[in-house]
Amino acid sequence: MSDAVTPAAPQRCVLRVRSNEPERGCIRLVLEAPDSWPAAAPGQFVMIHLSGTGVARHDPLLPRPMAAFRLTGEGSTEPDGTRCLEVLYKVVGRGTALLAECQPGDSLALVGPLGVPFPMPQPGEEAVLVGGGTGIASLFELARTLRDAGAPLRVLLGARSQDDLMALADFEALGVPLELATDDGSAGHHGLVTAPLEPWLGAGSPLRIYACGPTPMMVAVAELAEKAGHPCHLSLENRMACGFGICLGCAVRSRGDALHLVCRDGPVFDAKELDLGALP
Amino acid sequence: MSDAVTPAAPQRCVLRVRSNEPERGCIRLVLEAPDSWPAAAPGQFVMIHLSGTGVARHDPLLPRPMAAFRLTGEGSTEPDGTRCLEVLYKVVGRGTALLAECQPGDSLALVGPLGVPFPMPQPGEEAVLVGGGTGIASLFELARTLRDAGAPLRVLLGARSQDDLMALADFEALGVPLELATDDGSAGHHGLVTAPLEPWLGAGSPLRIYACGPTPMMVAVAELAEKAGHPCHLSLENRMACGFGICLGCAVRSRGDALHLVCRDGPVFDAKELDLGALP
Amino acid sequence: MSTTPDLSVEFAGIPLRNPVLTASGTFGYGVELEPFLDLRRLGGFVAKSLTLEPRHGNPPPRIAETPAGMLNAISLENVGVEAFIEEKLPAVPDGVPVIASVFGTEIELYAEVCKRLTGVPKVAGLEINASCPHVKAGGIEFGQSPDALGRLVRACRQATTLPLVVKLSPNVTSIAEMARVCEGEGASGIAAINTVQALEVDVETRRPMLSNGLGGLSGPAIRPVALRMVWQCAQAVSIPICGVGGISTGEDAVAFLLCGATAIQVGTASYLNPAAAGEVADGIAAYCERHGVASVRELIGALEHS
Amino acid sequence: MSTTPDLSVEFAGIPLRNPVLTASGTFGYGVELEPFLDLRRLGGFVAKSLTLEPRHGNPPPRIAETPAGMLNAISLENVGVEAFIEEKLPAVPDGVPVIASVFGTEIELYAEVCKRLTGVPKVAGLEINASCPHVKAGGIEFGQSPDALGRLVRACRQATTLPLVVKLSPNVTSIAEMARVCEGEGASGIAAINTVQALEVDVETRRPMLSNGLGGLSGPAIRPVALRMVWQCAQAVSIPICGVGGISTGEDAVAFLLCGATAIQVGTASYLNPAAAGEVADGIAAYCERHGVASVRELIGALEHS
Ligand SMILES: Cc1cc2nc3c(=O)[nH]c(=O)nc-3n(C[C@H](O)[C@H](O)[C@H](O)COP(=O)(O)OP(=O)(O)OC[C@H]3O[C@@H](n4cnc5c(N)ncnc54)[C@H](O)[C@@H]3O)c2cc1C
Ligand SMILES: Cc1cc2nc3c(=O)[nH]c(=O)nc-3n(C[C@H](O)[C@H](O)[C@H](O)COP(=O)(O)OP(=O)(O)OC[C@H]3O[C@@H](n4cnc5c(N)ncnc54)[C@H](O)[C@@H]3O)c2cc1C
Ligand SMILES: Cc1cc2nc3c(=O)[nH]c(=O)nc-3n(C[C@H](O)[C@H](O)[C@H](O)COP(=O)(O)O)c2cc1C
Ligand SMILES: Cc1cc2nc3c(=O)[nH]c(=O)nc-3n(C[C@H](O)[C@H](O)[C@H](O)COP(=O)(O)O)c2cc1C
Ligand code: FES
Ligand code: FES
Repeated sequence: MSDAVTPAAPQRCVLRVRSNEPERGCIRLVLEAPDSWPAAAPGQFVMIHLSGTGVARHDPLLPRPMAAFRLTGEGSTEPDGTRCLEVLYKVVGRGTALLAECQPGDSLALVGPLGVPFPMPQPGEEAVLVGGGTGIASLFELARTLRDAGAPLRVLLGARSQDDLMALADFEALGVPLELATDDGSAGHHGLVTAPLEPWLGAGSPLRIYACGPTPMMVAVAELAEKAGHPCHLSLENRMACGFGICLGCAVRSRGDALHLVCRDGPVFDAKELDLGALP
Repeated sequence: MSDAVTPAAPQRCVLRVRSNEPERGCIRLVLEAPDSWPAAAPGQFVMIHLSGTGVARHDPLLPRPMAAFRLTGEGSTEPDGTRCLEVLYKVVGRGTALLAECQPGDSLALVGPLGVPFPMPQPGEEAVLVGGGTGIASLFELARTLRDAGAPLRVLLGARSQDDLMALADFEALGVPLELATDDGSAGHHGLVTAPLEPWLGAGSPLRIYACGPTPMMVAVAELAEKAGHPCHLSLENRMACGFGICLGCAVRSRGDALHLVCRDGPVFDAKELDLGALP
Repeated sequence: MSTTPDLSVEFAGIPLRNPVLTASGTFGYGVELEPFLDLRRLGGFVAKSLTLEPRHGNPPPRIAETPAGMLNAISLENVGVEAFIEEKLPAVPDGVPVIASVFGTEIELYAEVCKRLTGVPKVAGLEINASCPHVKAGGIEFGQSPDALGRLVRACRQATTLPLVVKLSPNVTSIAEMARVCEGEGASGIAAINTVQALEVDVETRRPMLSNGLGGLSGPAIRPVALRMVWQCAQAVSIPICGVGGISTGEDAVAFLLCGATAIQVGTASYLNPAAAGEVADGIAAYCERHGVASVRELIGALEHS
Repeated sequence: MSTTPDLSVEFAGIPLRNPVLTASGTFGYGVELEPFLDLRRLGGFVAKSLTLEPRHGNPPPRIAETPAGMLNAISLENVGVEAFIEEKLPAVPDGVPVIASVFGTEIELYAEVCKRLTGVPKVAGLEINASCPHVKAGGIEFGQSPDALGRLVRACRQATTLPLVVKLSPNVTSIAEMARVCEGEGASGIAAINTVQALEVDVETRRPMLSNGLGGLSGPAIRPVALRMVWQCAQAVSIPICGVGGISTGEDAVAFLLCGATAIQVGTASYLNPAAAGEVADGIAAYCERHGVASVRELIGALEHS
């Protein structure tokens, strides 16, 4: 494998909700995607507008960014083979609580796919994917793409407890090497996901680290990776208003004190570019 | 019959939507009413809040007033005998368009029953109910109550065309004397609903007129009734913010230049009290 | 585990059971809400603004909906101060502090109403409505000119011994300056904000939605503006502040307390939910319990800001 | 039956295909929206405010959601006037009038930027941002003091021959007075309004939602306030007015035209729907067709009001 996929041009589209059911660690939103809806590259996201598509409501006003978890369809997991976009989310505030109220048959306006995808590993590198919390959703397409390409990878997932481990069954179904860590020890290592990461870092073989999750976790992963001299890519989850580079609301500071837009220059960044101490 | 029913104290309650289906001239919203939900007296209304009952949305902000069309249940028309509040409405703007998007299983917050009901006819008086447009909904409970009491009544309903005649089947099922008028002549008299009214006014027997509908129709009815010397009650449909007398938003001017609140002193008024020229 | 939090505060010298009052003009004369809400769950209530003589207000339409807000131009319709004292006050349950709101088209008329209300049982304080944005002669000038506001507060201060709260208009360049004027003239407290002057148009009829043309914007839409102004007043003066504007939950109320308000008022929210003010009080208590706050007074001005 | 309505207007001497511009700071430098919207469907676009030197703006968080609105404190981050001319302008399609927005922390810096932009191809006019509410030194003073505003407009007027639009702050007691000052100093037009100064608090962390503390409120929540201010400006001056604030549909835009605006700007709505400005233009056309309006110019100031 080598370079990143060239991402498709983003679109605005109204998608029908097929299902929106709670499962382990998250709610799985399945949206029926028209054929024109572009496939997202690993690490890309969509903006989901929460105010319906019929009569406009102005509250809540802003759309919410969500990783494009997976596009099914061509080789779909849906029983009837419909092309579907899946999004996995946790209820953390008002917007996600409203999303959870959506019923099959409702329509949602989406803009996407957006953002710069994960760069692929260089030949000879092993990919190590480290996910925590809702960040797990951003890593699945990367894992699937690498697996399909036969590239070496391993996946480490962390959460508060085993009930919080979103997408676990999906990763298991991929059949990739998988290690877990939970704060309460209910699944895998007892403690932070950095614990199972450390042994690999020093193993000597060239690695490329990909991390998405809570800021403290990403900072810890980035620091370990830097110390061990492995390239490391972080996918950030900032508050966003637009998602496509016009509000400048999602800026993060780089080490050279420049500002980058998470939605346009990211969400995936080389950890070395970022001022880790200034992440929100 | 003599005096009006003493209205029940209003409540705020969350009701489940059982169905919300378009039919001739309107949409019929059927809400499951808990046993504690008070029966409305003829002419009373409810305030329906449109922003859901889960996560609060602030847009649209204000509830909408709607006649309590009918409470089924004890002797219900619902197949399973559930106690249900029915509301019949037309989509005229944003609020009613959002109401039309409600699905079975959704919940709506209601305040009611509110307002002063229709006074009953005096012994010896025949009731003449004149309804137009959405005003038809406000008259059904009055017709039913009078029919059940064996009181003499006749009902005149007007609309643009026969497809706009809401609640027609309900009135027909009551088996009361019914005359229709449509602007396009597609049902009943060709023209205004005042045309079939006029012959009765001069017939010599004591009448009591009840009207609800567009302002020009009510003004015309009130003027005819006054000329013929019959008491006349109008049910007004003003914009409202609260529905229970605290915002003073729904004021109308009386002939003596006093102001009355439609929600608290009405919606039913003696036509003689109102400054008909100042109705909104 | 946690004991019940202490919600009591003292606002402008008036002891309140909890920081939740109702906003003038949005709670009638206190009794209309009885079927829905026991007034004794609240800190107190502010009555509809009173003038010396009864007032009729504007012809309909007087209200319109806007995104997350509403416009009104009721224009201070009220029963007049005499009828309030004779007919409305007796119905208010005992033990509920009443703050009477005072309005006039001239300074002398304000002072007259203040005098008349002084010593009347149940009236715990006065709120000077210096800020009604849609009365053509009157409030707007007092509320928008520091000089006129100063003269108004001085006259009212001399007319009464009751706690004197001044309710400010948001339609000014610097609300802090207006608050300082009030403090300088001996006001006991500030209420901020009244409605924001606004206009809504019906494009089908090409007319304003309100008969009056302009109206006052209230509701959640203005909450962040009210919060900013309360914070600015709190930085500017040391008399207590009552926060008003778009409050509909306990969390909304807590935000105002953190910004420096000692008490808050629930307005428009009562229209959508007649029990709103009671639910706001419950919500503040729940917040305190969740965060281990023993007394709501710990929250006042506790915003952390670099 | 009906012929296609004529949507063209002339604003501040700039001929526009239709009255729809995009608001400064909400449309990037014009090219970011290309996947969603052909710029040639619009009357033109107003670019992000430019300063003489590039500016970084505030640390995150810079935005927060409010009821029917949002807060921002981007603090005028921009590439600087040189980079705009060299790197951004060339990418704008031909035939789309560009209005460059100008900002500075001192009057001389504003004038410098105006000079630099004069004569640059594609730049059809300048908009002076006299109204950024969250830059500590700068905009707020110019926009809130008639004297300072007068001096600013005079200096800019002398620095350029281009049409000069002044964008006003809503955070003032009388926007009509500010508009008159601009007209007196030779401004070609007024844009109203910029964001309303506001504050939002996270009660869980007890901190403001924005790193900057205060921010500017935009979106549908402020539309009725913007509409009132446009109407007041239109009553006060005879130079043309561009309405800004919460516009997201053709009907919203028509309301501003009726209140006296010659053109309008779409801001926050583009964040939710990148094609919003195009849809607003289509919506105006549809309104005109539905109401038999041959030229959109018939709507300007056509509000019926007793
Ligand atoms: C590129 C990207 C991809 C994402 N993918 C996913 C995903 O696949 N699944 C998922 O569950 N979540 C994902 N998120 C996070 C998701 O956007 C937020 O959880 C959501 O916006 C919160 O909205 P809310 O209204 O429920 O919370 P709010 O009420 O807005 O906020 C609740 C809390 O969440 C914080 N918050 C608000 N917005 C964000 C945000 N964008 N990111 C993180 N915290 C936020 C607030 O500061 C607050 O503490 C992603 C974010 C980004 C930027
Ligand atoms: C006591 C009472 C009982 C009512 N009963 C019924 C009923 O049983 N069925 C029914 O369909 N309607 C009824 N109405 C009318 C109903 O309340 C309005 O149609 C509704 O509020 C319009 O809301 P909207 O958001 O769809 O329209 P908006 O967008 O608010 O307005 C659309 C148009 O309707 C007008 N309008 C707004 N509010 C009202 C109002 N309250 N009454 C009349 N016109 C209004 C507006 O001026 C505008 O022209 C009743 C009104 C009252 C006061
Ligand atoms: C219909 C209505 C009538 C009002 N009447 C008065 C009044 O008489 N006196 C007054 O000081 N404020 C009056 N107000 C303003 C409110 O007290 C309050 O300051 C404002 O509505 C903001 O608070 P809210 O957003 O919670 O409603 C009125 C507000 C509304 C909506
Ligand atoms: C994120 C953001 C950035 C903005 N940046 C600028 C700016 O650089 N210059 C300016 O004059 N106005 C700026 N504005 C204000 C808008 O141009 C507009 O006046 C305001 O948002 C109201 O319009 P709206 O409600 O349609 O967004 C900005 C607004 C937002 C939301
Ligand atoms: S979210 Fe708007 S620029 Fe990134
Ligand atoms: S609707 Fe509020 S007083 Fe009648």
